[in-house]
Amino acid sequence: MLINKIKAEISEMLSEIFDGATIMVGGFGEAGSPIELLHGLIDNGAKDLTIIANNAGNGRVGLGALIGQKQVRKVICSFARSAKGITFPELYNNNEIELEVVPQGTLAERIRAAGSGIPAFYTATAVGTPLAKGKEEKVFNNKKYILEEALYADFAFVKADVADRYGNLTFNKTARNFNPIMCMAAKQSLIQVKKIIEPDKTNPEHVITPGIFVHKIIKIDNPIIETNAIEEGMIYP
Amino acid sequence: MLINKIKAEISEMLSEIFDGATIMVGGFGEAGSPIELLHGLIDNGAKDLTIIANNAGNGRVGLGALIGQKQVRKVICSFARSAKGITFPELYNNNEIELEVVPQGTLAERIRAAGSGIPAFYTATAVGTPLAKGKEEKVFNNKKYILEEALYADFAFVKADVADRYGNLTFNKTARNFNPIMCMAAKQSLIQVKKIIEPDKTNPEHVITPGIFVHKIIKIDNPIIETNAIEEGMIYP
Amino acid sequence: MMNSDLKNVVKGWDRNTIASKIADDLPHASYVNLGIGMPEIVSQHIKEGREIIYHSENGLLGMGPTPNENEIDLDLINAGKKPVTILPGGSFCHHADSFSMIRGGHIDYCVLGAMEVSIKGDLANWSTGKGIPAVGGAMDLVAGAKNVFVMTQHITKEGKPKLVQNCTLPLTGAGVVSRVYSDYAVIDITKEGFKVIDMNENISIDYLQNITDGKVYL
Amino acid sequence: MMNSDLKNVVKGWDRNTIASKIADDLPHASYVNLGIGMPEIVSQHIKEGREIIYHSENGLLGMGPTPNENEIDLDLINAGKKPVTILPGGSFCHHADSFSMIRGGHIDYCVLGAMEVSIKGDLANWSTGKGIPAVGGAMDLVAGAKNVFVMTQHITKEGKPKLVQNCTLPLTGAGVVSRVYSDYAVIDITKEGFKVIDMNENISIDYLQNITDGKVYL
Repeated sequence: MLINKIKAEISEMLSEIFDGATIMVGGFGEAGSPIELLHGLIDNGAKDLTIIANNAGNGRVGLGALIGQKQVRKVICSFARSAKGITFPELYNNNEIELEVVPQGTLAERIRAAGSGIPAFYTATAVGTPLAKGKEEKVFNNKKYILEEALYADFAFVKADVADRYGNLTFNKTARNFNPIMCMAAKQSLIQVKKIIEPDKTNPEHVITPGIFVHKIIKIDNPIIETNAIEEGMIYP
Repeated sequence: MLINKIKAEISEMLSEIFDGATIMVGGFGEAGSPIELLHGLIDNGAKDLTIIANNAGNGRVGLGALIGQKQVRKVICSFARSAKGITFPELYNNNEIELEVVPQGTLAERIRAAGSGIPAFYTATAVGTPLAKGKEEKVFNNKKYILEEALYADFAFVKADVADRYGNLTFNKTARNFNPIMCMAAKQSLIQVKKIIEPDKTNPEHVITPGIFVHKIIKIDNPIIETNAIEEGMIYP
Repeated sequence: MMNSDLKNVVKGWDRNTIASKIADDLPHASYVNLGIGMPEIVSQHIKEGREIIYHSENGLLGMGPTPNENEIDLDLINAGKKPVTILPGGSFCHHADSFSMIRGGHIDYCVLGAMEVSIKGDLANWSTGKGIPAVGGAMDLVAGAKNVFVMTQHITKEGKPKLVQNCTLPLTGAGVVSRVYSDYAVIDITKEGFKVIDMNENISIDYLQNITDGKVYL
Repeated sequence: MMNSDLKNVVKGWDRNTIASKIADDLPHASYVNLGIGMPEIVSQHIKEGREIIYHSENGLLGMGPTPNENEIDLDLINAGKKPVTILPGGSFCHHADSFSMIRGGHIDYCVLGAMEVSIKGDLANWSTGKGIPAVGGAMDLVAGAKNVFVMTQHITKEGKPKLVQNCTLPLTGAGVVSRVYSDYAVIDITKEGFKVIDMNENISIDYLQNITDGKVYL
């Protein structure tokens, strides 16, 4: 028997999702955003979700669509404002969705910490600002720092470029962004990739996310391009 | 004027070294160990040094030779015992050198923390052991952790495989080890490489250490192989 | 305090003049992060013979100019989510590594916009206190970059000073700003107050004091 | 307590038998770190049809067997600094990423040697309290791996029990061991004591109790 993390159907990818789950969603803007997995989650119907991502979705596609379906209880992100954002602002202004604002670097580091066995760390970011409120403060070398806790997730939704059946991933340019660290932080990371190669074609020096951080893979060779979909007025479902 | 971090002479590489400096030395075993830079440091003669490395040197070559010259006041490492270790045991048994033992993963994480603006973090490693002595303890999710502080350095001595003039580095196989994180943690990182390429030949997807973490580079295309040198009875200087 | 009659009376430097002053202060071989918006034009004013390496928060070091229409790659964008290019010697990394560059003190200069800068170097530039709060990477940049430059209009559209004794808006960072480049002056944050190191040729120090809420000195 | 007359009276399982029992308990597709020394032979006993991925602390995932003499690459070594190979689907990473795999709970099993294991699952395997202290990655492995297996002789060369009520040597970790594989038994660490789940066919439970300092039960 050979290790093979590749699945044929989105429903198999999402078979263990549950109501109330915490889900990390990779991508920065649309680069690296796992739109097909998010649409699968709409079909799946899980609700009361907590989403950890950099943004809060655009239009009615991908994360924007999921939020529009009212499946999301809370968003933890650095930047929930967007020129093309529709669904999050609607719900937020009606107090129908919670928001935790986290500085982008602190967000990245809290995610990496979860994947690296670090329950909390000190940082200078946000010291003296409203985002430091309620956080433990400590001085090292005459400088103030605050304590930030790791951000764990049940699932990570990730879009990569190339995978092998072990789950070794590479990404395309700035579509890398949050994806590798989210794979580390989630109990189960679910990956959509454009291309699948044989393991002996994977160069061990070039792997960005090693298979140990990857649980299920599906090939989506022609994914939706968010910019185009929004321009064309796509609404999912 | 073009950015060019490549130097012609070892003495240029080491021109800012000072007595009492803290120096990180990359490598795990001999893989990735910057032997020529270490020999340059013997020629340079700086003393009272603190060395941060995984090991404490073998034979009378590289780090083993530097320690034998009594230029090192203290070693911070995970494993100072070695079948081929000569100089460290001699000095240690005579109380002529200090040792701080750090678990290997905590060592790596403390180094990365220094490079990432994290003055301290919590870890489960070493909880309940003698190495937790004097360290702050805190409970997260019903589990005990100890606080570990970042390890900073004035210089990092690193051996890489390929560099361009911007300082983008790649490594060969397990010679990667501590080298990339030490480049991040040091005020000045000094790199010996086997090969130098033009920047347009550097694949931006494959860079392991981006140039921002690199300060000076020297080409040593045929470095000493520690195993062979020790077998042949090499003693430096 | 400012006299509202002064609003727009004397025309200050235009954006390109301000950008050019900033560009002149970025040394050869420095690693620089330019904030989204007005600071982006600084890169167009770097003097011949200087090579500057631009960092973008989303894992891009060695960012190049905007691509031609036919070269756009939606997987190659900057922190403002606009298409960019990568220069030879550039590299990609993930978000934690990218912010290690910022938070670990490896970025030499960042240039950001401001709503308010206080005489103590406090910066407010992320929130008016209204609408959906969104911070992005601003707090990381001001906490981590070696030098924080602010590029801003000296007064708001409503004619209020942006350089103030105390910020009234939510802070991005406390005591973080090194230098302010406005349309009327270049000002260092010092213990003694706003130190003017360059001033618009059409105004006097009294004029500058009048549009600044906090002591300015030469 | 042990009766020293019993020393070496009954011959226990040999190393390969112990290794084979461990190998049988490593599920298909698991990520495993084998400690330097005796645990390394476990990889030779994996049942047909199971694929196990081996991790080595020095940034190697997908470690393969020892190379032939003419294939040795001194840049491709394991945590014991011995030449190894890498299998298809393997990858290299730096030390912090490699220990993220360990410390972040991504390694399913680690197999380590022991000087002492206590009835509470405390492990002592890094220091006799004499000589140059050297810990390597042992403390990270026991704190981070999902399951910590110990592979050991049941008694020391001096005839003393290694499974003890309380460790006397400096700990590697407290309450970390899941299961012990000795030459006389396979034992789970439970709240009730040393639970015997497999026992050498040539000994009785009384014999096992006699060479163990702490309650054993079936």
